[in-house]
Amino acid sequence: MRKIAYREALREALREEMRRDPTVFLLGEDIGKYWGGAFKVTEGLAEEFGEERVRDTPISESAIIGVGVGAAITGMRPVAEIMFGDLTALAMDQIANQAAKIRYMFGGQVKCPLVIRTPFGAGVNIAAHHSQSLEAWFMHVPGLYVAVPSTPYDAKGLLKSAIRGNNPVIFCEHKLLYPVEGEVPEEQYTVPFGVADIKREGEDATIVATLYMVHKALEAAKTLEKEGVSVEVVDPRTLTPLDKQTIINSVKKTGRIVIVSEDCKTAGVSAEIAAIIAEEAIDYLDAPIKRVAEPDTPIPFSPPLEQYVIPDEKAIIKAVKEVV
Amino acid sequence: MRKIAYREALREALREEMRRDPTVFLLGEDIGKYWGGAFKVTEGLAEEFGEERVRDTPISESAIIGVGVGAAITGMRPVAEIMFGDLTALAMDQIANQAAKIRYMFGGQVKCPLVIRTPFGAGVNIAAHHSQSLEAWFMHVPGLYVAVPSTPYDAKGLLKSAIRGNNPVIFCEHKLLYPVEGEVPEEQYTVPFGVADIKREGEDATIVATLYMVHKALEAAKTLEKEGVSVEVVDPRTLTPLDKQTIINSVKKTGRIVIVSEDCKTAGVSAEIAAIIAEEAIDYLDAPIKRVAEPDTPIPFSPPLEQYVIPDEKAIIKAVKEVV
Amino acid sequence: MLNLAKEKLTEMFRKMLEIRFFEEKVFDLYAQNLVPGTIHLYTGEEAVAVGVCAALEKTDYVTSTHRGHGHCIAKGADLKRTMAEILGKRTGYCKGKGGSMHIADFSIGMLGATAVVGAGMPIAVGAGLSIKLRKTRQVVACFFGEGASNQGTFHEGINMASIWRLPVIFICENNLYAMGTHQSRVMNIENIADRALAYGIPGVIADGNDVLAVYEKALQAVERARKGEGPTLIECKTYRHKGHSRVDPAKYRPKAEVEEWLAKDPIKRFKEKLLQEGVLIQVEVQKIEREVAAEIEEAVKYAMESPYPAPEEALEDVYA
Amino acid sequence: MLNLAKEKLTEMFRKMLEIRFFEEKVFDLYAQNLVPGTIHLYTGEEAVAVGVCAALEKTDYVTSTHRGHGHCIAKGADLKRTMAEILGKRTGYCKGKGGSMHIADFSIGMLGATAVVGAGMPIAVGAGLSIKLRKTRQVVACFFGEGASNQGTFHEGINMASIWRLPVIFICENNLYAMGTHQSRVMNIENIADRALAYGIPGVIADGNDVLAVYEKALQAVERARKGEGPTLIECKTYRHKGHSRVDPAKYRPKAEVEEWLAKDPIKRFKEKLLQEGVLIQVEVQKIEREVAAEIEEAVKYAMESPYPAPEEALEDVYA
Ligand SMILES: Cc1ncc(C[n+]2csc(CCOP(=O)(O)OP(=O)(O)O)c2C)c(N)n1
Ligand SMILES: Cc1ncc(C[n+]2csc(CCOP(=O)(O)OP(=O)(O)O)c2C)c(N)n1
Ligand SMILES: [Mg+2]
Ligand SMILES: [Mg+2]
Repeated sequence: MRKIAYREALREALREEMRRDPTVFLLGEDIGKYWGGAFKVTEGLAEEFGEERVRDTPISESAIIGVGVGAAITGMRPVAEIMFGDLTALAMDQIANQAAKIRYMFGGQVKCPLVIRTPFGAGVNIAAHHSQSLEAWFMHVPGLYVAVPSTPYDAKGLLKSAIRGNNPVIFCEHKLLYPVEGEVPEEQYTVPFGVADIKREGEDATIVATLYMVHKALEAAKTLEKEGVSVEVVDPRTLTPLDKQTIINSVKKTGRIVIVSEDCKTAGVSAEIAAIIAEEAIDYLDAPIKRVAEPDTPIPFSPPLEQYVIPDEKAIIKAVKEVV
Repeated sequence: MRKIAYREALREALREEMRRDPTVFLLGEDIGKYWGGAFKVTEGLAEEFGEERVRDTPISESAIIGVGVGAAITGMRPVAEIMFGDLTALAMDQIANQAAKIRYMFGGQVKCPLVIRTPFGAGVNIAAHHSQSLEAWFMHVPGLYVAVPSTPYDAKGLLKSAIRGNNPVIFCEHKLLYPVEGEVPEEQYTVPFGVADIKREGEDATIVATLYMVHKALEAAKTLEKEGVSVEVVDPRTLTPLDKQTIINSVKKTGRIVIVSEDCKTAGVSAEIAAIIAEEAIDYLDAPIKRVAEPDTPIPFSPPLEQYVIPDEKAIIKAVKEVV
Repeated sequence: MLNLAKEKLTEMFRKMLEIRFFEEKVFDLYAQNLVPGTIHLYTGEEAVAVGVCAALEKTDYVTSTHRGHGHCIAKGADLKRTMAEILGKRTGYCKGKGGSMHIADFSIGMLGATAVVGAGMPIAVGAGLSIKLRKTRQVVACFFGEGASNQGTFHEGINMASIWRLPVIFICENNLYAMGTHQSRVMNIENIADRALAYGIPGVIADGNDVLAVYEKALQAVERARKGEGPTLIECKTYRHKGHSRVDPAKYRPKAEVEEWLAKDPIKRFKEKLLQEGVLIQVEVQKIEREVAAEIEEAVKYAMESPYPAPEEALEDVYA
Repeated sequence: MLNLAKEKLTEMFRKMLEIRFFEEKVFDLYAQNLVPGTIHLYTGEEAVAVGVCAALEKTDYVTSTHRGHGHCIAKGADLKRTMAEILGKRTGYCKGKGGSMHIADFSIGMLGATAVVGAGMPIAVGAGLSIKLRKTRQVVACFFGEGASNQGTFHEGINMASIWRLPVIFICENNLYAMGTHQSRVMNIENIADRALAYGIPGVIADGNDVLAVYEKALQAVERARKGEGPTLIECKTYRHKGHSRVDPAKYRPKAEVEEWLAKDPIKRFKEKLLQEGVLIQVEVQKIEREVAAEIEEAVKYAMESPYPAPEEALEDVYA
């Protein structure tokens, strides 16, 4: 099968959906023909669809999302880009109080099919304001869906589902994934929300990982295999809805779980997954649950500091060894 | 000992600290002499300290916090009030990206002693935009402290510690607690951060609860006692720093834990506490961990709906019975 | 403006009365402890919502605020379902999930009220963008208070509407106070309308207690919007008769000021004008008043007799 | 303005050169892959930071942005520690935790740069409030781009500074672009200075490539601020010589426009003026240029030779 980069897979999803449905449009800072998006995801789309549908905005994150909400509840399917995930903090009211709650507050009268694309993640030395992973904030907001694709295939399929769906979605991308290539079929497809993907089967321990951490988990699994430890890697692909069953089934099989997540450990993604296991599958466990995550610090700038805080293969291997 | 309301305890803390330290000042919407704060916490303080130090602001939540940051890093000790906890979403960048990170980003050059007081919690039928409990968002932000006082005594002592401390604090109050009375000594005292309080001792199960849920947990414990179940109620008092040891020690003793938190269940406060136990104290458990929290919905307006989503004594009793 | 059709003028008068009587009833019910939560009454500001909505068509949109009952009624919402929502009933517009601060009726273009001050502004702009992209001739009227004009969303929202020439009419209901805070204490300018200069759009001032004055300005703005010439900011100078919410006695307002404004009661003024100019005669006015009072009674009865939602309904409507 | 003391003028010239040479060196180092992350050079805008900071005293404050090297240097930051920070070294101002977008030096009133566009504005206002409450005679200069003027924080921040008459000078560095976005595409007005009207404060325009013009406007604003008369918004029209960041070739800018602005190079202009007016003679200029170049070399050497922080230091400085 042909291989394309994550960035291109996203662009294909946008292009296909824009061709299919005239109500789909994009808005965000510098996503248009003068720049093509800070990470070039939208490159070429303004040329094809025009500046009305690939709409550059002022630097006004809160209004970008608010405008998305207003358009979504009046018949459009906006895809908003927030240039860096850290900047969702500026739009948190529009995301969590307006987009997520508008259907509920109004008793189900309206749907809000707004997709918010944004890149999270550290690793390129751009420090505390451009490197966070904030998925957990959004998991805590009922009314939102949260997608966390780790491969080009998932990125394309999930983005298409997000755009076609009828709910607001925080579509979390990862800076380091944009150039990563993977198999993506030529023919159209979608990936459903709420269905985890077992990225690697194994017997001795389960690793649940998301986004860039899936790749580190897979590397760790390879290394561990050589040492005789067989690891299953489960990628939830969406955090809301979360496919608990696939995770629990894996734990039933392996009796061990390590949760790997790039966000700060406390009250992060890994906490929720750990809590689910502790509530619903504790009897299958043969060892404590382990979380591998960033320590509770902002992301530092200098390369040795930044590398120190990002969970790596070594940390994952160490955690797995502690439980098997 | 004399009894005063939670609201008055907070006011006393503010008054004592403002008398003690001229750098302490208050800012927020309608906190001054024309209103005294939406929940009347600051009533009378403008009269004593003047409008310069009890400063009414425009409706500009983001700037209220930003101004607090700017004042805090230049020698003042601002106490900002955000009228409703839900509205912290408007100031999330200033809270999480600026206040929390400014010390770290600048390599420890500066401290940011900013206290942000805000009421969370449901129960007074003011619907989805005025009723949330969002403590978990802030637990996930390194650089912030998070206080969650459940009694007038703790409220006063923790607020004084918050103001004297050198870090930004989200000081979470609860709407239903304001009129609740409790013993508060006449003489000055502080309550340290990071020290849990065992609000009731017991042998058979541990309940960890915060804010208004502490009171519901205590009621549940009383009822359970009559049925022969002895429950220990641990109140962490601050979520960051979190006194893990006291919680773990209690679990060592009882072998059972129910975590009660008013926020939405997924990725909430109870998830983190459950994860800590699952990582560090799983061997002491004789039953699965239980979380009692709000379901993953916005807070509805109508009384029967709202009462349905708020965790109540019955739900706590049911959870305890499931584990003992 | 009195050369408008009698029908139109009568309808405007009737709507103003509906709002007034409705709000007085809500106040009564509140005093009897029958309204859960809080309420923000529109009494005294009727000319604004009615003047603006009279310039709109049914398919046009409005966005509303915590003080939203008047916007709903003026846009044509059903009184029964509005009252039922305020009482938290199953038959309310939002099945009891929204309450006083969150009423919407998408069937009449009422896109709903947000209780986060200022948060409706970018949402209105988004509806305007949607109109432009869908190429309909709709317009959006976005209501907000003078207090809201200090929020970042005001700035970001109006700027976007301006650069994209969107069909949005920004209606600032300047009632001088945001809770207990007088305008002069939170902004260094006299007229919110002047803020329009920062976005390169027209800013106009209307006597917010004169329904025809509001109507006239709104109509001009609507025409401009429909022609694709972009947004207008209209500041309506008005006053709320009651406190900010619930039990607020509004002691922060000087007595003379209150009296001055009560004397400018928009309904009294409009009624007098209609009578003076012979548009309506006294018996017609009385008939309308009786009819509206009866309508409101009916709405109250409907709302009171309606059931509460079943508790488990709390779990519905989170996702589509 | 040339009646300023020679010493002052020379110092301004020297600072501008420091910034220029510093940035050119950063660009070189970046090209050699020695600068981690991204960079936003100040080249071309030197007259703004230097003109403003020349009007400040050491105890005054500045707040800065992602494009902050120039603000640091103009306010008197140590070149060595600034360069070391940009290279991520232990000896940098922030021990390597901040990098190019987050440099601060509290000892000289440089309150630091935020990389969230516009976020520094309320922080500057808070510093202004602190000055007022502590009753010192300090002022704050708050730098931000024209792109940032569309953020809600601009609106909320300036409004608060105005109502409280705080000693804050808002310096809009209007370099016409925010990344690839020309001002005309994101606002419907010509001059950011006009936005001052929305807050009831003076808004003035300065030629941002003329250091003395900037200095003059800044000095007036500083005087006003020190007298307790409140904030001023100064828009400095300028241009960045390079792309927005890193490898941006800035193809979105018309060639003629770039050339026009390069011809208005603030350093060239100031140098010519100083020579023409006989403030400096050629050999003096050359001496300064040599000295500054040597200083920068020294800074680079210092930074290059400095150690990286130990990895575990990442865990320090989270809490005080
Ligand atoms: C963002 C936000 N801040 C504060 C509040 C609390 N609050 C509710 S209404 C109100 C005053 C609003 O004033 P204005 O915009 O003038 O509208 P008015 O009530 O006068 O109609 C405030 C402060 C809120 N709901 N949302
Ligand atoms: C809130 C926010 N939005 C977007 C970005 C990404 N970004 C960084 S610099 C920049 C352009 C800023 O333009 P301007 O304010 O004019 O400053 P200039 O770069 O021209 O000096 C953008 C969009 C950011 N860092 N913060
Ligand atoms: Mg008002
Ligand atoms: Mg710019």
